[in-house]
Amino acid sequence: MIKVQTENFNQQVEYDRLREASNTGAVVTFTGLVRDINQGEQITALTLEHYPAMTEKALTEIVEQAKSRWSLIDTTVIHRVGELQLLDQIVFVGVASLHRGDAFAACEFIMDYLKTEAPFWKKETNADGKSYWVDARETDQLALNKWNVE
Amino acid sequence: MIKVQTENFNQQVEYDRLREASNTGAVVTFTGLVRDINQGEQITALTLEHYPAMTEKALTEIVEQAKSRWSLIDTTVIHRVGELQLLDQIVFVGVASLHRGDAFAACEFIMDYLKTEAPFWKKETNADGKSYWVDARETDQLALNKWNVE
Amino acid sequence: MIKVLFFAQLRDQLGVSELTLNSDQNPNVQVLLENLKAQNTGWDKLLSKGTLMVAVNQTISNKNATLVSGDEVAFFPPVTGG
Amino acid sequence: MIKVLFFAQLRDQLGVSELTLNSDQNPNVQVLLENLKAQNTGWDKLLSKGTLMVAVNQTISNKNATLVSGDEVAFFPPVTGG
Repeated sequence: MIKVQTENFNQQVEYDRLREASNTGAVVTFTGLVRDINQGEQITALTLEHYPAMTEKALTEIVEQAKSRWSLIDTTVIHRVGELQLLDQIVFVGVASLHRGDAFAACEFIMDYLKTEAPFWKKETNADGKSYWVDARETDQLALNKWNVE
Repeated sequence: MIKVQTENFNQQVEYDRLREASNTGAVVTFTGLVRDINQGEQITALTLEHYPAMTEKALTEIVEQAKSRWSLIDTTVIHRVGELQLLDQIVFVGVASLHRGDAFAACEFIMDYLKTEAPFWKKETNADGKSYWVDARETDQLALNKWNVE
Repeated sequence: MIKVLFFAQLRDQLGVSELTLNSDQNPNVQVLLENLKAQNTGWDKLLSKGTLMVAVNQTISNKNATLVSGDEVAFFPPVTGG
Repeated sequence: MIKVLFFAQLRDQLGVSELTLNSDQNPNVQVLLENLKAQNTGWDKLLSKGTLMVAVNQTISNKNATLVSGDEVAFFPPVTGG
């Protein structure tokens, strides 16, 4: 399941959906949250812009890549857009599999790709009320190296 | 937090505890479940035996190792013992961190170590009512190799 | 016609979110970029960044991608979601 | 005195879950194992498996570990939790 939405999401609901299949032995979830401090700035709010026609398509392609690499029973990706507050949930990636190795790898792979290929952009507001676009982190680009893709 | 218990646990409660800190940017959770089929057998029930004096000590040591390797804000390990049914939750590992890389690595590391060093043993009952101890999987031993320890 | 979109700080800096170009004069992404730089004062630097990303018809692409009428080309800075 | 514990299928196969040994005659895990095998018919094969795990005072250890009175030594098959 892939969703791009302004609404919040519920960890229990998403987890329960992922553990439904009777052959599921492992569920790995990742949740990204709005931190109070980012790149040295005290944050008060966050706005997520996206490229609406492309986001679901990009996420679908990333999930398909994960499915072709690992044996997965179910996957969920939810990414929020719009105005978010401190400590709000931003993104959820959940993977169900027979074995934990596949679930861990696929969940991290999806996040690493999402971070570099899915068209979302963060704009932060700091404690002084100043808004600015968040810089891409070089480490996000480097994180891709472990998956051996061009 | 480390707990060894017969009672079930709640994903939302554990997740909410892990996301409390205002500098938490990433939460990764792993949950292990009783599958319907294991090693070719149709399972109807599972009993988890443990070495009571050692289990919490072993889990604490594994978590300390993870904390010494990665920058972690909070960790939770819950392992159930006793009689479990099909689709029941067996184990929960949750890690909160500033960044996702640390959270993913630490969560998988804890599971890989738990699988080979924490004194729990599974006894399965199959569809014919026969009970037998589960064999250790060689792949669990191999999974340790990626962490470069002796 | 080719629809061109800009997102995030790139859109803010260019001051434009969307424009339409003739497909005959823009056979690929590289030429389209050169045309945009030539026709708009101040765009050269913004559209020459090595980190500039491009998507053709909502799929990550590159400057060699050929274009035909009806295509949608989007330019944006490195993504920062997740 | 040294307390010796057995778990899971090993305990089922030996038919004993716990016993107490003299610390003077069991200065380390290796000697303790040899004594157990010598003193109990049928234990040799079960306690000679390469996969046998040992914990001394609730910490994973090995056959070279020295023992003193009051120590708790546990033998068990490969763990299968998680």
